[in-house]
Amino acid sequence: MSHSSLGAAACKKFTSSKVAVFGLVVFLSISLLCLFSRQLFSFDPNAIDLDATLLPPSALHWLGTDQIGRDMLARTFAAGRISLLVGLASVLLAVLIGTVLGALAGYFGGWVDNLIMRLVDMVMTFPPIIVLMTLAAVIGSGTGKTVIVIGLLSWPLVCRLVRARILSVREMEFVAAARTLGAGHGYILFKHCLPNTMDVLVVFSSLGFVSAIMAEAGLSFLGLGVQLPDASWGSLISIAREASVLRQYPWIWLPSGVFIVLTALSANFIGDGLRLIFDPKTNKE
Amino acid sequence: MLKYIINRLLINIPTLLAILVTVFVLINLAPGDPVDAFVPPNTALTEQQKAVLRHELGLDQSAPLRFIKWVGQVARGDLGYRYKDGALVLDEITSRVGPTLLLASAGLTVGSVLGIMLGIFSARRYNTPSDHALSVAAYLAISTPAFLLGILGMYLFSLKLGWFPTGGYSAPAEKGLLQTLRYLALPAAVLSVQFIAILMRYTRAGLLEVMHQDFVRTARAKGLSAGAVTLRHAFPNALVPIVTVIGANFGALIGGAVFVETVFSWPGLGMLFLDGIESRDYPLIMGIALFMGIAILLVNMLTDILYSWIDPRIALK
Amino acid sequence: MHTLSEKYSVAADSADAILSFARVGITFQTRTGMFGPSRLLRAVQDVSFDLMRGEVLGIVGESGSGKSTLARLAMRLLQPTSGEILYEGKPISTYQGAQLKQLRSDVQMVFQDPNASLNPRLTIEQSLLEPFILHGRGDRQERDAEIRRLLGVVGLPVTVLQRYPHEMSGGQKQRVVIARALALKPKVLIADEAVAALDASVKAQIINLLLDLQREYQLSIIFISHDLPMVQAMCDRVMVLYLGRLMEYAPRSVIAQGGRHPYTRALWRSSPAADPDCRLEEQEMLAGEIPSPLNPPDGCVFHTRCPQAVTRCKQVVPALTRLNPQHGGACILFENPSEIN
Amino acid sequence: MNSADVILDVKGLTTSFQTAGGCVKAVNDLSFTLRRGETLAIVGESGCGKSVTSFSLMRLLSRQAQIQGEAWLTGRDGERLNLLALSETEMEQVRGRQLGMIFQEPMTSLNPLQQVGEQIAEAMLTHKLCDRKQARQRALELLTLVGISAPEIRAQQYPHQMSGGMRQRVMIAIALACKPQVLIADEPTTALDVTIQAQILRLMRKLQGEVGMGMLFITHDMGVVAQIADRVAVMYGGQLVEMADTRTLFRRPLHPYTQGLLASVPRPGQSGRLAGIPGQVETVYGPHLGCRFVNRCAQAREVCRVDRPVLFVHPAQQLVRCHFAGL
Amino acid sequence: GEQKLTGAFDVGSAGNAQKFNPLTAPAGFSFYNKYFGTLALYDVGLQKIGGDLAQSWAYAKDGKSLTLHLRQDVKWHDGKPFTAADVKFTLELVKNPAMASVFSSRLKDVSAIRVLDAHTVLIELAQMDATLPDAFTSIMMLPSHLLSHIPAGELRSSNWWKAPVGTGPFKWTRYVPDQFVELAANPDFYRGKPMLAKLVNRYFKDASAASIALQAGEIQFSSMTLDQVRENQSTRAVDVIAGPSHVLNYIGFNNSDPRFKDVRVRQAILLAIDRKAIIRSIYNNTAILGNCVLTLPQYVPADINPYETSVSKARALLKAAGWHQTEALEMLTYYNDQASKDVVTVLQAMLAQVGISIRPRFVDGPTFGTLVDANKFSLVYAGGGNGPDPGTLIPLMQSSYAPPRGVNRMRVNLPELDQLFSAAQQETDDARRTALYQQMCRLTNAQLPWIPLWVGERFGGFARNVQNVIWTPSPGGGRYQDFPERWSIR
Ligand SMILES: Nc1ncnc2c1ncn2[C@@H]1O[C@H](COP(=O)(O)OP(=O)(O)OP(=O)(O)O)[C@@H](O)[C@H]1O
Ligand SMILES: Nc1ncnc2c1ncn2[C@@H]1O[C@H](COP(=O)(O)OP(=O)(O)OP(=O)(O)O)[C@@H](O)[C@H]1O
Ligand SMILES: [Mg+2]
Ligand SMILES: [Mg+2]
Repeated sequence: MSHSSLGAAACKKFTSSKVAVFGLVVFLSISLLCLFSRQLFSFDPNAIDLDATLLPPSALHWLGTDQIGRDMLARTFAAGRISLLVGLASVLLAVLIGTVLGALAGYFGGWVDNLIMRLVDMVMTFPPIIVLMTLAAVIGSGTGKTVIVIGLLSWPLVCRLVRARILSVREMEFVAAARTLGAGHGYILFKHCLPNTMDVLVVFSSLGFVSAIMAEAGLSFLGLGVQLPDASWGSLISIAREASVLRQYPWIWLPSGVFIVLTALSANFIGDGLRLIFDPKTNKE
Repeated sequence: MLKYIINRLLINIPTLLAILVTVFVLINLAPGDPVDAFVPPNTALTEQQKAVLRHELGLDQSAPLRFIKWVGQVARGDLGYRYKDGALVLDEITSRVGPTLLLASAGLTVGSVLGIMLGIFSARRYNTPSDHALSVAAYLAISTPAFLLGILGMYLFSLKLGWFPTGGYSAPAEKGLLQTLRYLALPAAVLSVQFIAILMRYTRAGLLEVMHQDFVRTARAKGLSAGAVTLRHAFPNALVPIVTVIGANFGALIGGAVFVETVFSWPGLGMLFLDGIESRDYPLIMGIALFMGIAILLVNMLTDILYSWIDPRIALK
Repeated sequence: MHTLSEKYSVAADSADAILSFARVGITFQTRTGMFGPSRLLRAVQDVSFDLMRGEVLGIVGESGSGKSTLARLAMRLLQPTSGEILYEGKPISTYQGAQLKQLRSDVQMVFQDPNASLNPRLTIEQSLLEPFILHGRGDRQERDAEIRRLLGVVGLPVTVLQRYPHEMSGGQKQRVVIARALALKPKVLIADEAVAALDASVKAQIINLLLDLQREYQLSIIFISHDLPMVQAMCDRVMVLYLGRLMEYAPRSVIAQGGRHPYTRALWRSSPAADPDCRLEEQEMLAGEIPSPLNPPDGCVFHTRCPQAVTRCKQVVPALTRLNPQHGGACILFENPSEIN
Repeated sequence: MNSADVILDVKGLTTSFQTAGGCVKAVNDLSFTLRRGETLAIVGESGCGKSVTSFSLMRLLSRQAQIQGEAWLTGRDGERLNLLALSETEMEQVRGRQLGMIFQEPMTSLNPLQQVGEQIAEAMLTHKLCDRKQARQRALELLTLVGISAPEIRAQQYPHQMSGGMRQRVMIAIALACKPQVLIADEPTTALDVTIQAQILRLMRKLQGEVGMGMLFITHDMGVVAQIADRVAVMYGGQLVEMADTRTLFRRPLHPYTQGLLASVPRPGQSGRLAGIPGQVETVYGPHLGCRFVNRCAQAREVCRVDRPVLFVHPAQQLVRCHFAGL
Repeated sequence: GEQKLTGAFDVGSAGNAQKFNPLTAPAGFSFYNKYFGTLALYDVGLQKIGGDLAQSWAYAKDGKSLTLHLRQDVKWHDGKPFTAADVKFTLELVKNPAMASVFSSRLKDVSAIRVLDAHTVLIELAQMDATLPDAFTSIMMLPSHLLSHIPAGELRSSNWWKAPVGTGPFKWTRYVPDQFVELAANPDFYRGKPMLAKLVNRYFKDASAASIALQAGEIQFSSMTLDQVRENQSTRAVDVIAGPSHVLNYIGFNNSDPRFKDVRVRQAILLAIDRKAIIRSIYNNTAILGNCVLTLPQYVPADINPYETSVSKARALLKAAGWHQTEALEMLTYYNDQASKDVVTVLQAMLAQVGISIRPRFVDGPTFGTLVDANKFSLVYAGGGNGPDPGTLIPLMQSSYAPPRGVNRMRVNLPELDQLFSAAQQETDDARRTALYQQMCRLTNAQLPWIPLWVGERFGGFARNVQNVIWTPSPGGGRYQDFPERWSIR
C-alpha cells in the first residue's frame, strides 16, 4: 500500500520474469567485470609485447593477444568500460532529449509541435559526418564529448517516436479524467502519457545502445571516440576490417562482438522486465 | 488535407534554408581547405598555383557572399560545378539518385516486410524459445557492422558460391533487369539485415503493447482467427512507431548507405558525398545537402500524413 | 451575484447559480476518409441553464444528444464554439493558476465509461491517490485513511487497491471513479451515467450517498442519465436534450407527471417498468429514427418523430419559452400555453 | 423442460484468477441452461461474476484464468460442443457465428483505427456469410436497425467520433451481424436512452423469433429484465442465488438479496432516498464459510454464518440458495 | 573469346575515379600510362631511365639546355601523328599556373621550349637540372591538335578528360562514374598491337572488396595491403608481387619548434624506438630500415649512425638536453589503416618509456594539410616519397619550400641540405651525384631533420592466369617499362 511496498511489488513483478532476471544478472556481471577489469586481470590492457603478437588463446592469455601483443582478455574488458559508458550515457542523453521534446511536441501540439518537429527535421537532415567532423575540430576530443555528439545526433528518432505515441495517448479518456482532477500538463505527461511510450523507449534504448557503441568506433578517426592506446568494443570489432584478422585471428574481435550482443540483449531483457512493471496486462504469461 | 500539405510545404522552405545555412557554416568551420584536399599531402603546389585555384573556385570571396551566390544560383536551377573535376553537381547527383533509391528502397522493402513479419511472429510467441532466439538473432544482426556483414556476405556468396558479383552496379537499361538484381542482391541484403532486426524489435514491442487491449478481445469475439486478429486489429494499432522508424531510416538512406556502398562499390549518393567531404568539395556537399534536405523533409511530411491516415484520432493541424 | 446567463437562464433566480451555461454551442469537424469532405456536427447548440448551489440537475436525452459533450464543456475539456460557461459568475475560460486549481477541485466529473477513464497502467490505489497528490491534500496516513473511507462509502473492499482496472468488474470500476471524484469534496459533481453499471442495490446506495452530500455540503450535482424514474427520484430539476438542443426543463414534479414536451412524454412511455406484466407495446414507442446530427432536420429537430407535429414544426425553430420560472421548453405547444392539455 | 430445445447447458462453471492478493474465485460452480429462443437475464451485485461468466463461455480470458466445468452448446447443425474443451481454432468457428457477445465497455471495445462500418462487416466476412459488398450493405442495414441515423456517414466514422450510446449500438450490430445461436449481451443497453433501448430490445426479440437465438442478457436494469427476460438468474458473490421465470421472480422473490434488489428500484413518483441494501459488499476472495450474503442480510441468523446454503429447488422451477427460502 | 583484363589499378583512397587529368592528378599514373604516354620511362628496377616517346636526350655542355629526340612512328589514337608540337604544348601547359599542375615545380628551371623540327625539341634551362628525365617519366603527353584551343584554366577540369585521346597501347572506350574505365586495344600502337582486347580498371572504395573480387576471379589484378598478403599466404589464391614503396615513413616534428631544436632530443626519440621489432612484428619484415632520408642502397654510406635502440641512451640524451615535457605532444597522422594505427600505438608506448608522452590524432588529408600549413602541430607520423630519384625530396625538405610556399611542412631549414639538393640537381655525372646524395644521407643521419623510420613494401596481386605482366609496386615512383601490350591471359 505504501510506496515501498509498491516498489516491492514492482520488484516482485520484475523478478517474476526469468528472462528479466537473467538479463540483469548478465548485465551486472559484464559491467562489474569491465569496471574492475584492471584489478581483476593481471595484464595491463595497453601493455604491448612485440614478441608475443597474435597468439591464440592459451593458459597465459585466455583470449590470446593482438597484433602488437596486448592481452586480449584485459583489453576486451577494459574496452567494455568505455563502450558501456558511451553506450549507456549517449542513449540516456538521446532518450532524455528526445522524450522531453517529443512529449512536449505531441502533448501541446500547435506551434510547439511545429517548432520542435522542424528542429527534428533539421537534425535528421544534417549529414552526420559533417557535423561530427566539425564538432570534433571545434570542441575537441574526449569520451564525454563523444557521448554528447552521439546523443545529440540520435535523439530525433526518439522524439518522433514519443511524439507519435503521445499524439494518440493524449486523446484517451483517462487523460481527460486526470485533467478534470486538476492535473497539470507536467503531471499528465509524466504520469499518464510517458509510461505509454515505455515500449518504444525500451526498444530504442537497447538498439541505440548498440548503435552508439558502433558509432563510437567510427568516430575515433575524427578525433572523437576512444583514443589510442585505449580500445572500445567497437574499435576492436573494427579491426576485423583486416581480412587476416577477420579470418585468422577471431579472438581479437569476436569477444567484443559477443559482449556487445550480450549486453544489448540483456539490456533488452531488462527493458522487457521494466515493461512488465509498466504494463499490468502482460503479467506472467 | 491539401491545405495542410501546402502549409507544411511552405514551412519547409525556411527549414530547408536553415538546414543549408547550418551545413554551410559547418563545412566552412571544418578543418581542411578544398585546395589542400585537391592534392595529396606531399605534393607541391606553389602559393601562386593555390591562389589561382582559390580564385577559380571562388574561395577568395567571403563565406556569406559565397552562400548568397550559391542560393541565387540554386534558385536558377544551377547547383554549380564540382571543384575536383568541374563536373556539373546536378548531373553528378542525378546520376546517383537512381542507384541510391534502388538500393534504399530494395533494402527497406525487404527489411520492412521481413522485419514486420518476424516481429509479429515473435510477439505472438512472446517469451517462448523462438521469441528469444529471434531476439538473439536481432541483436547479433545489429551488432555486426555493415562492413563485416558485407565482407562475410561477399566471401560466402561471391567467393564460395559465386552467385553474386562482389560489387558494382549495372543499370537496368544496360544489361537488363536481371543483371541489375544480381548486383543489387548482396548490398540490399546487407542493408536489410540490420533493418529487419530493428523493425522486428519495434514491431514486437508495439504489438505486445496493444495485444491486450479490449478491442482485440472484440475482434476475437467476432471469430477472427488469431492471425487475422493480429494482422487486422493489433498490427494497425502498433503501426505508428513502425512507420516512424521506416520513415526515419528511409530519410537517412536517401543520403546514401555509405558503408554498404563503400563495401560493394555501389555508385550511390553516400559514396559521392563521402568523396565530396574527403575533397572538401563545397558545391557537391551543398548540392547533396540540398537534395537530402528536400527528401527528408518530404519523407517526414509523408510520415506525418501517414500517422493521421493510420490513426484518425491524430489530426493534422 | 449577477450572471451573464440571466437572460437565457432556465432558472427563475440565477442569483445563486454556481455553474451557468449561456447559449453554449459546440461544433465538431468530422471527416470521412483521408480526403473526404469535412462536415460540421453541431453536438450542442444554444444551451443555457444555471446550476444552483445544492441542486441536483438531471439531464436526460437520447444517445448522441450531447449530454457528455455538455459535461466535457463544463469541465473545460472542450472549448465551446459559441457562448460562455461561468463558474461562480466567472467564465471558466478565464480561470488560471491557483484559481484554475481551485476550479479543478471544486468541479468534478464522473465519466461515462469508467473503463476508459482509469489509466490501465495504474493500480486502483494509484488512481485514487491522484486527486490528493495533485492538490497536495493530507499526508500519507491521512490519504490512506481517506482512500479507505471512500472505498467504504462506495462499497468496495480495500483489497481492490492493489488491483489494476482490467481486474475489476464494470461496476467496481465505476465505483472507483465515483470515489475518485468525491475525494476532493467538490462543490459541483457532474455524473455522466455514473451509476448505470451498478446493480440496483448499490445504485441506491450511491444515490443516497450523493443526496446526503448534497444535503449536508450543498453539493450541486449534474446527473446525466437515461433512467427517467431514477432521475425523477433524485433530481430537483430535469433538462431534456434532443440532438444537442434543449427540449424541456422542468422541476421534478412536472417530470414525475410525464412532462409537457412531446419528447419528454415519449421518453416516459419508453421507460421500461420493472414489471413483467406491463411490457412495452409497439405503439408506445417513438416512431422513426433519430435524425443524424450531421444533417439535422429544419424547424423543430424533433418534428420528424413527434406524434403531435404540425406543418409549422417543419419550418420554425421553436423558441425557448418559459411557462413559469421553473418550467419551460422549446416547442410550439409552449408558445401558446393554453393549448397544452 | 424439453431437453432437445436446450441450446446452452452450463454445468459447474468455475473461474478463478491468480492475482497479487491471492486466488480470486470470480465464478463458483455455476450451472444453468438456456433454451432456443429464450432470454435468460442474469442480474446480480456488481462484481459478482457476470462478465467473467460470459468471458469464460467465450473463452476470452487471459491464460492466467483457470476455467473448470462444462458448457455444452448445441450448434447450428445440432452438434453438441463443449465450449470449454474446444481447441482454439474450433473456438474461432464458434465465436461470432454461434456464440456472439456484446461487451460491457463500449469506449474501448472498438478498434479505434477502423471505421465502424468495416468493423461490422468484418464479422460477416470472417464467417464467409457474404461477399464484401453485401457485407457493407448489411452493415448499413444493421446500423439502421440499431437506431443509428445516416448510416452511410456513420459507417465511415471512427469510434472516437461517436457518443457512448452509439458505440454501444455498434457493438450490438457487430454481435448481431452473424445472427448467432446464442448471444451473450453484457449490459448492452446501459449506455442507451430509453427510446433506443426499447428499439434495441425489440430488435433482439425479433431476431430471437427469426433464428431462435438464445440470449444471456446481463443487466442491472430491473425494468429491462421485466421487459425482455423469460427467466432470470440472480447471482451474488460468484454464485447463483436464485433462478426463476421472470414473472415468478418479480412476484415472489425468495432470496433476501433479490428482494432487496427489487426494493431498490425507484418507483414512479418516488423521490429522495432510495431503499437499497445496507451493509458492506463482500469480497469474493478466498474460501468462505456460510452464506455469501450474510453480512448484508437483514434476516441472517447464526446458521448463515457457519453453514453454506445449497441451491434449493422450489416448485415452479424456482431455485434459491438460502437457508430460509423454503420456509 | 576476346581477352579482357580487369584490374583494380587504383584502390582505396588513392582510387580517384573521375579525376583523369594526368597533369593535376595525384595518383593513378600506372593506369593513365595505359592510354597516355610519357617521354621517358624507368626500367623495371626503377634504377635507370630510358626513352619512350623521346628516344633519346642530351644536355648541352653548359647544362643550359636539353635536346629531346622523339620517336617518329607514334600516332595519337585519332590517327594524327605525335610531334614536337605536342611536347611543347604539354610542357607549357604544365608550367602554366592556370593549369595548377602538380608537376609545375619540376619544370621550374625550364625557361623555354622550342620545336626544332617535327621530332626534335629543345628545352632551355635557367640552370642545369639533372632531375628532368625523372620528371619526364611522370608527365603524360597531351595532343596539342585537340587541346590547344582550350584555355588552360578551363582545360584543367574539362570533360575532355573523360574521353581522352592518347598515344598509349590502349584506347579509351568508356567510363562509368565510380564503377570502371574500359580501354580497348590500340591496334596502331607503335610497339605492336596489344594481346589483350580490353583492359578495364574497376574502382573499389574498399580494399577488402577488391581482394575478394580478385580471389573470386572477377578481376585479375589488385594492389594489396599487407594484411591481404598475409591472408593470401594461407590461401595462395593469387601471385603476389612485392617491392619497395619508395615512401619513407618518418616522425616529423616542427623544425621551428624550440623544443626540438636540440639534436639530442631528436636522437633520443630515434634511439627510443625499437624499429626492428616494429618491422618484424607489424610489417612482417617487409620494410627496410632507414637511418637517413634516403634509402636506396647506393645512397646509404656504411658509416652512418645506425641508432641501435637504447632506452638508457635515449634517457641520458634527453636529460642532457634538459628535456622536460609538461603536456602530451600531439602526433598527427593522416594514415588510417590498421598497421599504421598499431605503429603509432607502439611509438606511443616506446616514447613513453623515455618520458615523452604523445597523443595520437588521426585526421584526414585536408585537415592534416590545413593544420600543418598553419603551423599548428608538433609531431607527425607521415610518409614522404624519397625515390627513385632523391630529387623527389626537394619540395619536401628544401627550406625555400616551407609553407606557405610549398610542402616542406616540417619546416626543415638546413642550409647544408639545401646546398646539397641544388648541387645534386645540377650534377649530370652519376657517380658524383651519388656521392652528393651519400653526403646528404650522412647529414640527415646526423641532424635528423626528419626522424627516419623505414620504407615499407607495397604489394600487388595477380590472378594466376595472367601472363607477361610487368608491374612494380611503387606508385609513388615514376613510370616504368611495363609493356602492357604484351600482357595476356591464359
Ligand atoms: N482479470 C481478473 N483478475 C482478477 N480478478 C478479476 C479479473 N477479472 C474480474 N475479476 C474479479 O472477478 C469478479 C467478477 O467480475 P465480473 O466482471 O464478472 O463482475 P460483473 O458481475 O460483470 O460485475 P459488473 O456488473 O460490475 O460488471 C470481480 O470481483 C472482479 O474484481
Ligand atoms: N470528437 C468528436 N468528433 C466528432 N463528433 C463528435 C465528437 N465527440 C462527439 N461527437 C458527436 O457529438 C454528438 C454528441 O455526443 P455526446 O457524446 O455528447 O452524446 P451523449 O448525449 O453523451 O450520448 P450517449 O448517451 O450515447 O453517451 C454525437 O453525435 C457524436 O457523434
Ligand atoms: Mg454520453
Ligand atoms: Mg460486468
